[in-house]
Amino acid sequence: MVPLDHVIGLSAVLFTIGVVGVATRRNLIVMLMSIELMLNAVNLAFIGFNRMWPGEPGAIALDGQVFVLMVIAVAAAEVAVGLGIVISMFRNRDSVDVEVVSLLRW
Amino acid sequence: MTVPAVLFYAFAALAVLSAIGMVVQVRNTVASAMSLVITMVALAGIYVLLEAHLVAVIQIMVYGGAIVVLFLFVVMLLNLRSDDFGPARQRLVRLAAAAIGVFALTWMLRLFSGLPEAPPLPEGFGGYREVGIALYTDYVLLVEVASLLLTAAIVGALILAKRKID
Amino acid sequence: MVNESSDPLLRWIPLLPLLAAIFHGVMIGVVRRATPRWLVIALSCGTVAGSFLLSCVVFASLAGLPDGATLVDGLYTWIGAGVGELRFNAELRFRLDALSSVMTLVVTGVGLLIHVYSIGYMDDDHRDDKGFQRFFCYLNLFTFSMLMLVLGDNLVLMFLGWEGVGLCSYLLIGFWYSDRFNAYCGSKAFIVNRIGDFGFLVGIFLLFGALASAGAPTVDFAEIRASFGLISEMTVPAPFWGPEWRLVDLIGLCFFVGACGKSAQLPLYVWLPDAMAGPTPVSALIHAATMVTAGVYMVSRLSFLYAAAPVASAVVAWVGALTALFAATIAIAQTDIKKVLAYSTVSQLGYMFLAAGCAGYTGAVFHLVTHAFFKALLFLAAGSVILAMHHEQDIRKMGGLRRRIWQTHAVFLIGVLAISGIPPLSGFFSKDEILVAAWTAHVPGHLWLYAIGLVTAGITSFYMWRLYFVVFWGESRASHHVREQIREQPPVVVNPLWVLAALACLGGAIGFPQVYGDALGIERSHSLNNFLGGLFPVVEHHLAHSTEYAMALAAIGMAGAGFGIAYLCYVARPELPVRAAAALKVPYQLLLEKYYVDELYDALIVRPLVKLSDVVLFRGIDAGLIDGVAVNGTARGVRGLAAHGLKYLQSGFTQSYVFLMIVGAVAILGYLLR
Amino acid sequence: MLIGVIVKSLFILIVMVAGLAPVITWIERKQSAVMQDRIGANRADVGGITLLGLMHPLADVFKLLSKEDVVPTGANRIMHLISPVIAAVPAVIAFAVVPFGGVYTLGGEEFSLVAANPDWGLLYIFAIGSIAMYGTVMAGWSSNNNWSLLGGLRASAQMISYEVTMGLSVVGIFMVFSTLQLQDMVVAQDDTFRVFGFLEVLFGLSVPAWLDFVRLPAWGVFYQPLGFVLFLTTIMAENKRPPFDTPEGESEIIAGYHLEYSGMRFGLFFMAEFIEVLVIAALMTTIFLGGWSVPWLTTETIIGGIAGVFGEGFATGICIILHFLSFMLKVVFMIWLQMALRWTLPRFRYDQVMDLCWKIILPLSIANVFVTGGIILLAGGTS
Repeated sequence: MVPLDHVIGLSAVLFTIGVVGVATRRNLIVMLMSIELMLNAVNLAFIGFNRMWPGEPGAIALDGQVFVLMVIAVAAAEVAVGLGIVISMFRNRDSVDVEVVSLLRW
Repeated sequence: MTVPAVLFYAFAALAVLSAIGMVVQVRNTVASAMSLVITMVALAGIYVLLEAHLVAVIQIMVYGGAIVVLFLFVVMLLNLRSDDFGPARQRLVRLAAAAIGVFALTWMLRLFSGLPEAPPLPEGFGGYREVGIALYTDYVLLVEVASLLLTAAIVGALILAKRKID
Repeated sequence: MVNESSDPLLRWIPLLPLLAAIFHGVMIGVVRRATPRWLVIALSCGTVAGSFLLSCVVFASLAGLPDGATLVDGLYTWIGAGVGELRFNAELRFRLDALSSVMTLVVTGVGLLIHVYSIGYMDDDHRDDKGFQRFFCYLNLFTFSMLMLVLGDNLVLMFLGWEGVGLCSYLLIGFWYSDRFNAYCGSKAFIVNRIGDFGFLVGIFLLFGALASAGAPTVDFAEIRASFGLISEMTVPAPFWGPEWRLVDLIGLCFFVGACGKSAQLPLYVWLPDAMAGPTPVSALIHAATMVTAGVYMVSRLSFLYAAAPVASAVVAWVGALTALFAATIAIAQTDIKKVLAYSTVSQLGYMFLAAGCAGYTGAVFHLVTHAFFKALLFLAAGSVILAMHHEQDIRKMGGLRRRIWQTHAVFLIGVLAISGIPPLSGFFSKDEILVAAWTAHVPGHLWLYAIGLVTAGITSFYMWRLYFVVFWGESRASHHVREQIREQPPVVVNPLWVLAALACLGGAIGFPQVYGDALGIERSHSLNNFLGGLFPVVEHHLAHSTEYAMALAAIGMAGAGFGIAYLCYVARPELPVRAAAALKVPYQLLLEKYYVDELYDALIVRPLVKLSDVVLFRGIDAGLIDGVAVNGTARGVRGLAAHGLKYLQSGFTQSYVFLMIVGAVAILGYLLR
Repeated sequence: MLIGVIVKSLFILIVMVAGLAPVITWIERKQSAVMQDRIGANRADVGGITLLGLMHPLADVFKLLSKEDVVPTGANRIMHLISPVIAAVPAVIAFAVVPFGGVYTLGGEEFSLVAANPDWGLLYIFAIGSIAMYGTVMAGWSSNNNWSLLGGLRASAQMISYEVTMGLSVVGIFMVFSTLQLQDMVVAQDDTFRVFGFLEVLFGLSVPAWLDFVRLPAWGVFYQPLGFVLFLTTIMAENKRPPFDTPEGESEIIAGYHLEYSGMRFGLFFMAEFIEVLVIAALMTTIFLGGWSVPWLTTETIIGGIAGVFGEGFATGICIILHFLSFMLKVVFMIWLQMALRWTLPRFRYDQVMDLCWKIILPLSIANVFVTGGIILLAGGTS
């Protein structure tokens, strides 16, 4: 059977990679992608835990999977708006480098 | 080592490698996007192994098919050239991030070892029928809220990205 | 319970003046249009007259009842709270027994006369009707409150009346509020009364608390009297005064503080002289006849309590006596006609408390009644003198009015005779009764009390005659222009004076002492004593007729001495007082400045209090601590923190924000999964 | 179980992909020629035999193999090389789910002629479709050529939009057959229904007995006529077939994303396209035209009839052949339909394609869902 603790471990690894991606890369699009990756890691954890507690035959518990669907919906919304921002940023600054948009500071 | 376990490790390795590829890929963003797609597909494979069939398909269709294509669309539209890793100061941030990453990695792995073995599966666990029923009976409010969210996102994206026609 | 029969008429006695007051109030406040003068007069005087008639009717029916019976008229439960042991219910119920019927008669009787008098008095200086109506509204309100105080069946109603009269006195003293000094005097009267009322309240609470702890929580006088035995032995641990105080003494003292405030006794008398700032009818009604006597009524109403509290009674007696002497001495040197009468009132009240303290409650009430008559008479006469002299109150500018306003002169003379205690008039009998009570009292040092009483009687007659001679005899010292103007007042002013004069003369009859009664063959001559006898604890004192006669002669002697000296100084040798004043420079100045009591209070209490509240409370705590440290301090602190610390977090670089987020997340995760 | 799957997939690869796909190139040329009143390609011959031009596909293959494989400079080599494969492979593996035979019990052991029958069958097709999209997108981007970039952009936009409407238009079918598995759908379509039955069901009128005779095969197209039209349009658009082939619109952007491709990799793209045509035909038949079911003859009647005379085994064999033949006939018909559509309709302008998708097909498919839902509720449970 699929070793569940490794599943959660994998999700942790992916999440950390996502975090590192967001922290290090300066290209906004790659940061968005890393965030997508983090969301996917979370989805994996959800599915893993749901597989761990599927509920009795009578009452199947699918909370994890429903939640994953919701996360996907949210992720889609987030990407749509995120890329909207990227486009408008590119239009104003001709670059997607995060360092360029540092006007809002003390 | 049963077939699913082997498959799982294969997919896991693929996912991790492509994830790292995405993050490390500096020269061109489309390559990052491609590696992201590979991660998505790998994860979809793992979902199938974890008996979440509907979610796997949706993962491919939505994440793989739509979201990453959106990324590609934007990248191609904006015709971006590559960007470098930034000045030395960035190195500090990167190092710190890497350190945190490694620390979190080991620590979480240690924490989550020793989870119970997966219990037997109730019939029809991850199929589209049960998930559909769950979606539209217990979580119908969630679905409505999600639809509301998506509409808002569409409007938002439209306004943000629309060229100012004045 | 003592037998009582209900009489629905009782409620109308206080209700009538209230209705008139409400009508006036509505017309002034809400409708805001001036009502015709005749309607105002008709309403206010009519209602008080109605109350007076009702009082007489009720007095007659009470007299008919067997001894000790009372008339009761309960409307509804005013305050009903709790049940069983912890209940507190104050019924809105009127009770008419001998004492309260006498008081109602005095209040409504004298009140009616003063109402009539004030129609004339207030007429000239209030062309616009609103001031006129406002004055009568307050007067009616005052009459209502006084009747509530007197007819109230329980302590709470009495307190309601107590406060009502305090309020009305404030309103009426400060009637001409446009003049700042009047407003100041009004508020001074109100504040000093409030201090007294505080004592009164504490007394009520203590009494109720004691009764409740003894298992009979009640505020009704009858019930208190019935279950008084339960608490008479209770004691209160006195912190550093040695042995424990008897609770009853403490309650008596608290009530007496209330009485001092209201009836202007020694520590709290300062407001009465300044109360003269109000119109004269007000001084007559409130500060001579009715309100100031509330204290005496209260003490006599709670006579069973004071009888069982020797210490409290002693204090009452001594304070009364000292006040009498003290006020009398000040009155000697006063130059304002109303001030002299004010101090004389304080002094006479001192007498009443002296009697009450010596368990001569009937004497106190008798003197209260007679005093109401001749003091109201004196004030109203002074009022007509002032009117005649066009609002001139300084007696040094008066003189020689005998010929010009002979009616006022005659009436004033009767008043002076009564107050100085010349035999046939009422003053002599009531004052004599008090001196007898002082002589036979069980209070420690009662002989000294008698001596003070006697001396004060002498001083009283001296300053009254001085006033009389200075104002009416000799040449008129008024300015030429004023001198022509002096004319007698219209009948509406003078007639009530004649009525009062008659009352002052015949007042003595209602309390004709038994000792003379026997001599003249009238067996139950002291009708007042017989009437009130049942209410008060009877103190057995057997006095040989000879001593009584001797004391009477002594009193007459002192009165005559006072007359003689006054005649000598102000008629025979007018320069004598001037030389005396020059010779005794310091004491004269002391008297003139009223022993600097006001300045003393000002220095000791008012100024430090103001300074305390300003410097310590306001600047120190409010501005300094709360505003300074707490409010502005925190604001400055937050601004500082933000400027020097938090600002640098907003670096503008997304990377640093992400980094902080990660650190935060890891920290939380670390904490959660530790 | 594994052997069965291998046999079936080999069968699909050989018959369907290797066999039929090249023929489709011929069909297209021939049919378009006939439609345009010309003879079409018939020159290629092997030793004189031209077989009406059937040799041409073979000739094409050899031609493309011999062509030089050019990779433009500055292009992203790896992506440029991989993209045709990513475009072609999904088309091929889409057949796994298509049933080309019924469910038979032979010697006590039951087997169904479909390579794989996961319970989310049809969704598999959509998933594969969205992966195929990357082939075109990568091709467009990696060939370092503006026109191909534009072609790639258009392709991705078009495919994303049509993926949505493709999903929605087929929901009607899901509701009617209340399953996603294609094999179950075909089994459900394998009988007939009374035409005038709907009067009885919807309006509660009593239908005279003799009218029962008029029956139609219970095919998806009769249940979901609108669904059939919508699904056909969306899936052709998804496949970038001519009416919607703006991505490689010759007139505007030359050859679109596969501009810089030559030789066998260009062949791969073409082969992918034609396999897609086949997939579309197979899908349409399975969902709407009753798949392998013979029109008025259900499996039981066939096996029952023949088994009585020649025995069970033989009967099932005959039945399998019959089913496979009916399936192939329908597929050919659908191919013909697509070719006809291709050569009659002019190419849509790019914005028209988008409008058609979002403003016409989407509302229609949603309406279709509601109407179907209403009818199902009225009919009281799935019929």
